[in-house]
Amino acid sequence: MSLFNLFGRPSFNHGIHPPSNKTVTGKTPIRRLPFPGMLVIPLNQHIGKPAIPIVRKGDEVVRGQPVAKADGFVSVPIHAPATGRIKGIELMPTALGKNAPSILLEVYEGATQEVLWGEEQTIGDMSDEALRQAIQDSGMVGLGGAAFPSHVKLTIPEDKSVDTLVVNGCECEPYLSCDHRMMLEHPRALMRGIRYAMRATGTQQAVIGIEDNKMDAVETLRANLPRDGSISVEAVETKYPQGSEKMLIKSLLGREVPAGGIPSEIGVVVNNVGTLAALGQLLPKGEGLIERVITVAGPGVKQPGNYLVPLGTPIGFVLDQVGYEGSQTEFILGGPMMGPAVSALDTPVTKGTSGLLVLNEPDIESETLRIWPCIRCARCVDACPMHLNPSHLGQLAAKRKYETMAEEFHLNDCFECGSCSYVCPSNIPLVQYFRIAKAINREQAA
Amino acid sequence: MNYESLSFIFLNAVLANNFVLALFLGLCPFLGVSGKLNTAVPMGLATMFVMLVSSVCAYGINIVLVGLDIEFLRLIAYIVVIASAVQLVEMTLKKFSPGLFRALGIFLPLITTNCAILGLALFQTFKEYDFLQSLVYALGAGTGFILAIMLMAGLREKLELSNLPSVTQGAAVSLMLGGLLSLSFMGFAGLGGQ
Amino acid sequence: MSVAEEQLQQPATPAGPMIRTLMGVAMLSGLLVVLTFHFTKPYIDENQRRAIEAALFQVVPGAVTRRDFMVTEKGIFPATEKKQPGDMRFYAGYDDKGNLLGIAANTRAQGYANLIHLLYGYDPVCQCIRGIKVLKLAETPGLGDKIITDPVFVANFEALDVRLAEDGKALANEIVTVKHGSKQNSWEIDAISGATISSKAVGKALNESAKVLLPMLVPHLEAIVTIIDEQVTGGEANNM
Amino acid sequence: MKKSKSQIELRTTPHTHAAGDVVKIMRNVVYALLPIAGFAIWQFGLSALALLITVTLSCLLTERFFNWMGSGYNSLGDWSATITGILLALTLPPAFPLWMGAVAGIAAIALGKALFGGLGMNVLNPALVGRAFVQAAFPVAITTWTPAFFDGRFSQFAPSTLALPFLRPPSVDHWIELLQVDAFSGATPLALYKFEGIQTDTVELLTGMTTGSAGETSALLILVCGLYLAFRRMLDWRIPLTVMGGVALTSALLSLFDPERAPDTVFMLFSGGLMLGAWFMASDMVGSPVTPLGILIYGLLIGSLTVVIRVYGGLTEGVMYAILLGNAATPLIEQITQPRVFGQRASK
Amino acid sequence: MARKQNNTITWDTFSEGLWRENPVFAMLLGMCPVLAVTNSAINALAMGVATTFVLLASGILISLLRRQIPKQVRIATYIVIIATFVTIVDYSIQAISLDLYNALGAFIQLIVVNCMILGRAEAYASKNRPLKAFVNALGMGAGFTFALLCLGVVREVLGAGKLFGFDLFGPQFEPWVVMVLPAGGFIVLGAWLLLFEWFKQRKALSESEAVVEAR
Ligand SMILES: Cc1cc2nc3c(=O)[nH]c(=O)nc-3n(C[C@H](O)[C@H](O)[C@H](O)COP(=O)(O)O)c2cc1C
Ligand SMILES: Cc1cc2nc3c(=O)[nH]c(=O)nc-3n(C[C@H](O)[C@H](O)[C@H](O)COP(=O)(O)O)c2cc1C
Ligand SMILES: Cc1cc2nc3c(=O)[nH]c(=O)nc-3n(C[C@H](O)[C@H](O)[C@H](O)COP(=O)(O)O)c2cc1C
Ligand SMILES: Cc1cc2nc3c(=O)[nH]c(=O)nc-3n(C[C@H](O)[C@H](O)[C@H](O)CO)c2cc1C
Ligand code: SF4
Ligand code: SF4
Ligand code: SF4
Ligand code: SF4
Ligand code: FES
Repeated sequence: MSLFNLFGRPSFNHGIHPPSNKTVTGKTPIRRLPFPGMLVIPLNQHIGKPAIPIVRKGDEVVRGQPVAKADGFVSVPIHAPATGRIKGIELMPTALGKNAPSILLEVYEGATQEVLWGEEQTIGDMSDEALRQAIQDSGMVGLGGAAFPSHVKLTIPEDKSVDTLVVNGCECEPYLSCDHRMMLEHPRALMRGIRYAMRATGTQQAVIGIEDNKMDAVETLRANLPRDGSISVEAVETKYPQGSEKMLIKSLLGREVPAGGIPSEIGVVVNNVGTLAALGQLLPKGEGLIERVITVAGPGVKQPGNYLVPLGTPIGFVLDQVGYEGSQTEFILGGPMMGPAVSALDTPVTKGTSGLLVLNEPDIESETLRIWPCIRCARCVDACPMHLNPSHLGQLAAKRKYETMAEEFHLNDCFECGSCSYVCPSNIPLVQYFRIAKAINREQAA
Repeated sequence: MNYESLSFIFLNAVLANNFVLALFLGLCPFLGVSGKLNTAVPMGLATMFVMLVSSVCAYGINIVLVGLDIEFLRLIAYIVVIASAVQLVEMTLKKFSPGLFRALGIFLPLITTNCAILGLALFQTFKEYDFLQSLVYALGAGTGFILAIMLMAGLREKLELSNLPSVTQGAAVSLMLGGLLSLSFMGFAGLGGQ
Repeated sequence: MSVAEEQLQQPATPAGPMIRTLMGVAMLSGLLVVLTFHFTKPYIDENQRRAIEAALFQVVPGAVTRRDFMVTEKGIFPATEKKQPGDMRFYAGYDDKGNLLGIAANTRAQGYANLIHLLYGYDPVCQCIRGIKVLKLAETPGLGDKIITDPVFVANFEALDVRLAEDGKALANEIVTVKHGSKQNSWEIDAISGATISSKAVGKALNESAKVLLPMLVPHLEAIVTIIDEQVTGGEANNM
Repeated sequence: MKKSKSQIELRTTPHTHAAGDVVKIMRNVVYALLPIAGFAIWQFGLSALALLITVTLSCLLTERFFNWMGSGYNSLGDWSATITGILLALTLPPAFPLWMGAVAGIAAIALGKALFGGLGMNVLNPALVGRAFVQAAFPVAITTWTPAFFDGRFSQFAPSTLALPFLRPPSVDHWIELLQVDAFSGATPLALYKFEGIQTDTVELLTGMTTGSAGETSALLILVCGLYLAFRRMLDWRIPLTVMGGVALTSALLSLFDPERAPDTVFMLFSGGLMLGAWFMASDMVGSPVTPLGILIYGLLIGSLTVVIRVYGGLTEGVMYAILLGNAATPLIEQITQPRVFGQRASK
Repeated sequence: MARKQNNTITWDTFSEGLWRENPVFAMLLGMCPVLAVTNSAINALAMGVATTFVLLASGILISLLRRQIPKQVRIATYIVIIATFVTIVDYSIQAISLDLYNALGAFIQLIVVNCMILGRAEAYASKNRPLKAFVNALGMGAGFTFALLCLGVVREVLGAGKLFGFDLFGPQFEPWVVMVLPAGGFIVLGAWLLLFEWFKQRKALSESEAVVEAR
């Protein structure tokens, strides 16, 4: 561990301190938004193979009923977020900018919208195998952003063993506070979820890591810890990207995930608090994942807060409900550091959407500034949590030396956190360069 | 500091009277082979190596020349003997240490006809250095050459990533860099002078 | 550049013509060089003699002829062709009547850029240095070369005191270079401001040579006060 | 409800950015240099003022000329040429002839910067390239010092200041005599130390009551201005710190191995151009490494070279050459100090 | 290298060394003497003439012997021949003027390793008739001398205020000492190259513009 850890909260080296902008949303309880007239449900809301639709145009579905089934192990089913009629399966815009096949669901206006699917199940009676199957059936994916199918992560291969479950409650992105509210409002569901995950992975201990700007969440969870001491809560330094799993593991356990590797190689599994809380709520009832909490915030939003929305709600609908303003505006799905900007207001909220930001002119002005040559100020080097040399990578990228970047300067270890671009006084779009470089390298290799 | 002490001879040849930057010797490889560090370094090492060989040769031949009183043949003798010695070393190297040969070998023939080598041999004769002094002088001159060519190569690699104006691309910028390096090395002038 | 490489890669071919040509060329070049050497030698010798004498006559004012000597612990001997380790060479300057006017010796010290080589003239009568001549320097033009051109600095050597101490084994006062404008004694050298290093080098060179040469030389000086013909060797001063 | 697409901004991540850009950094460096320049003017009077103006103008005009020759883009707005000009003027003797100052400015920008493609592309510190050039070109003028705080410094120029272009500046000796400044030795504290063995009082060094280059005399003021920049994160505090550490370390080592010539650490730190060099010139990020270990090596190298040149070299002052050599070694240093990538070797 | 065995001597035979294949400005050969001895115009001239002499003499001799010298030992032979003529020059200069000899230092002897001479021997003299080799060597020598003078004149005028030893600007002139120092050598040659490159690019530009206009 670094020397600094002796003096402050546990943390990793480098990283940045952007203003957090969470004070408003972090204090307002989660509220439910009304149902929109139409839901857009992409078949590919997770990493892995898209789900296979099991409904047809004109079918009636009830809330909670599966509408698509998993296509193999690395895939999850999708459940209807509302009672209504299938309008069709069409190509619709998604957060990634590309159009993708999505189920269009017309919501019945007068319906009670009760969940009418699923049977209660007793987790304690299940075999480990059955538990993991139940997790897959719930359609659960990582709600922290990556949307990786949870049952895959929780299935530890025979030849590996995992000793610690790290529960990621950092929420290091500015503006976002949905995890924070989940921890405050559903601590018991979270504890349940943690125990399920521990069982599924066979770990004996779990650590919840929370940034120290959310001490109220730390207190709440500590009050709800089980007696046996298998779960603990640890406050870590508030620093972006503390929530990145590699950084959090380093902060909490002092272990480094090998370059190009995954946490299970060093005996760790990481899950987001939102994911486990949702698991804790859904599994006993045998229900599927049909809604999630998103943070709607940003200077352009009139009523910022955390809202529980059915999956598939177009962001335009959300914005109409909370009200927004501004002429020149940028919409971002997720946080300002890593979330993609979207161009179409009918883009839906999906399982991986953790927030919706509306940034107005004054906030984005700085980005329209001139790009200067790299003045080698070393800020990016001191910011990069992966200890890369973004300055040199950027200069190589400008000269199109993409192969050198990958072969000699570890381009592929960059996880595009954006810390380097954030601090660069020359406004060099480093992350964008690196994305392009990776893409071109991938093309060359193919 | 005693200017015949070994440490003075060494440091003086490395810094204050650097062969390349102060005495203008060995400029062709300095300008020609300094584009990339991974060729500049072996070139530097090979040069130092040949310097040591020729220093020893020159010391030996000079004794013979002086003994026979045919010093007017010095130039011809030096160049011929150094060239053959390098060839010999090269062949021996090829036979007994192919790895080393591959690293340095391609540079050896280039170096034989390089004025830093002959210059070293002549200077050590003019300065009337004894055997050990000559050897240290060669070591210093070689180290100075490596230092200069490495600095140059590093700078030129860095410049590859910058946006040089169209007119400065090519030899001109190398010369200017050489000039700036030479200006910087003037800081060592007078080292040990008092 | 591949010439030498090619040479290396060539197969061993009949050695006959090769050796013949090489021998031929070697003979030819040997002949040319020897011819040149013989043709130019007198001129070169003459040039060198003139250079040495010009320098000598400058630091030993009034001298018109010179003799070369070497001095060891045992005494003064005519200079031989080959330099022996441990002997010190010097030139003696005589007037037209053959009386010794002074002697001159080489010395050097590290200056600002490189070694400064000097010839200095010693006057046995006043036991002082009467003049210096810079033979070779690489100092900064306009700064370090003031040791040649600066009249105030040159004036230091009109009579620089190098008396021997009572026991005759060392200088009574070591020669020192002092900061510009603070010269007080006749054995001090007033430095050039802005070129202190070069000035100090001159002082150091003189001091180091004088303190070794003079204690050996002075006791035997009698032997060479006038020209004795056997001493004439015409030895070449190839050590300049 | 729908917005027309043209109004929606699409950008790549990250969507926020830390406050401050290159221009702001540069402008702040200029602010930090102004007190030092002001002190130089107060100390040395009209000559220093004229020198500052001339050198800065010469840098700006040269920069503009190369703008015009090249891209046509006006780069005066980024303030970097202004910094070069002010810093260069601050490192010159206050009575340096103005025409030589102009030559220094031209050399700084032309040889040090424009040749390599302008801002951020240069390999050596432009201001120091300019100074090294005139140091080698006009060695006498650049070692001619004039007294500080003499009466009438605001009403008269030193005679050398106004020398005609290409002509030798008149000697200032007579002028200094007429000024009747007591105790003016015509030597900087370092020269006094090196050639006379006289060590100037530390308080005098800190407050700038000595002779020397226009802007190098008050160590304290430079320290304060440098710290201002460091705390505003406009310069990398590690560089000045390691440079000073290098000086202290080398002095300490020398006192072990060569006690006769061992310099006094405090004196080494506060005399000559070290403070200005460490805080404002070694710290120019363009010529310094970006890697943490590289910065450490770079700083220590500059610090130790400074002491070695000061103690053993032919010159009284080594900071300029030490920094230039540090700049020259930067690419090599960076090559061997690429950071260890996270997870590259699993830690214990 | 594969020069055609063409025996006609044209203006080009002579002039290519002057400009197009100027050993210094175009081919960057023999850099050490170029930079080292050009701190005054007279040194530059002397060095140029000495090098030209060696170039001519060795060129003729090698051309004469070109059919006799076996391929295997040609480089060794060339070196011996060149070294012979350098020794001759060396002694001749000593005989003419000791001052000049001292000013040029070891660089006269270092003509031996000037790669321009060996290069010409290999690429030209060994493949052409003596007269043609002579004319070409004369051109190369002239080009070399011209380049040395370009440097020597600038460096002496700025660095000492003189030209061929004659005071140009009177005693009040302040010389730019840097010009006669090593750094000045690099910078002046760099500046000449920049200037030539600039002219070349301007010419290329105006030519391409002319082509556009002609259309
Ligand atoms: C730069 C970066 C920052 C991240 N920040 C967070 C975070 O603050 N909270 C979080 O839960 N996951 C964060 N993640 C995702 C985690 O690395 C990890 O994928 C997640 O915690 C796993 O939990 P899940 O599968 O339940 O989503 C971040 C990832 C990256 C690359
Ligand atoms: C380019 C340059 C050339 C110099 N040349 C000489 C020189 O030839 N001789 C010398 O003694 N000092 C030379 N110096 C050193 C300085 O002038 C040094 O400060 C001076 O010798 C100190 O003496 P002072 O105390 O009398 O000024 C040179 C300095 C520079 C920058
Ligand atoms: C005397 C002193 C001054 C400092 N000044 C700065 C400064 O100006 N800028 C800066 O980035 N860090 C400065 N620091 C260090 C920071 O407080 C901090 O430790 C460092 O930036 C690491 O931050 P991180 O843990 O977020 O990566 C200073 C430290 C000390 C001891
Ligand atoms: C902290 C800091 C220090 C600087 N120091 C110098 C300097 O010493 N010399 C200089 O020419 N420019 C300096 N600059 C300005 C700028 O970086 C410089 O002109 C670039 O080298 C031009 O590419 C400095 C800028 C900053 C921010
Ligand atoms: S990047 Fe987003 S999902 Fe990841 S930890 Fe930060 S806030 Fe959470
Ligand atoms: S985007 Fe990549 S290079 Fe930049 S700070 Fe993050 S990991 Fe480092
Ligand atoms: S932060 Fe920007 S300007 Fe600074 S070193 Fe990195 S890329 Fe260069
Ligand atoms: S021998 Fe090779 S390296 Fe040397 S000058 Fe000739 S071409 Fe250049
Ligand atoms: S190396 Fe000196 S001339 Fe080629």
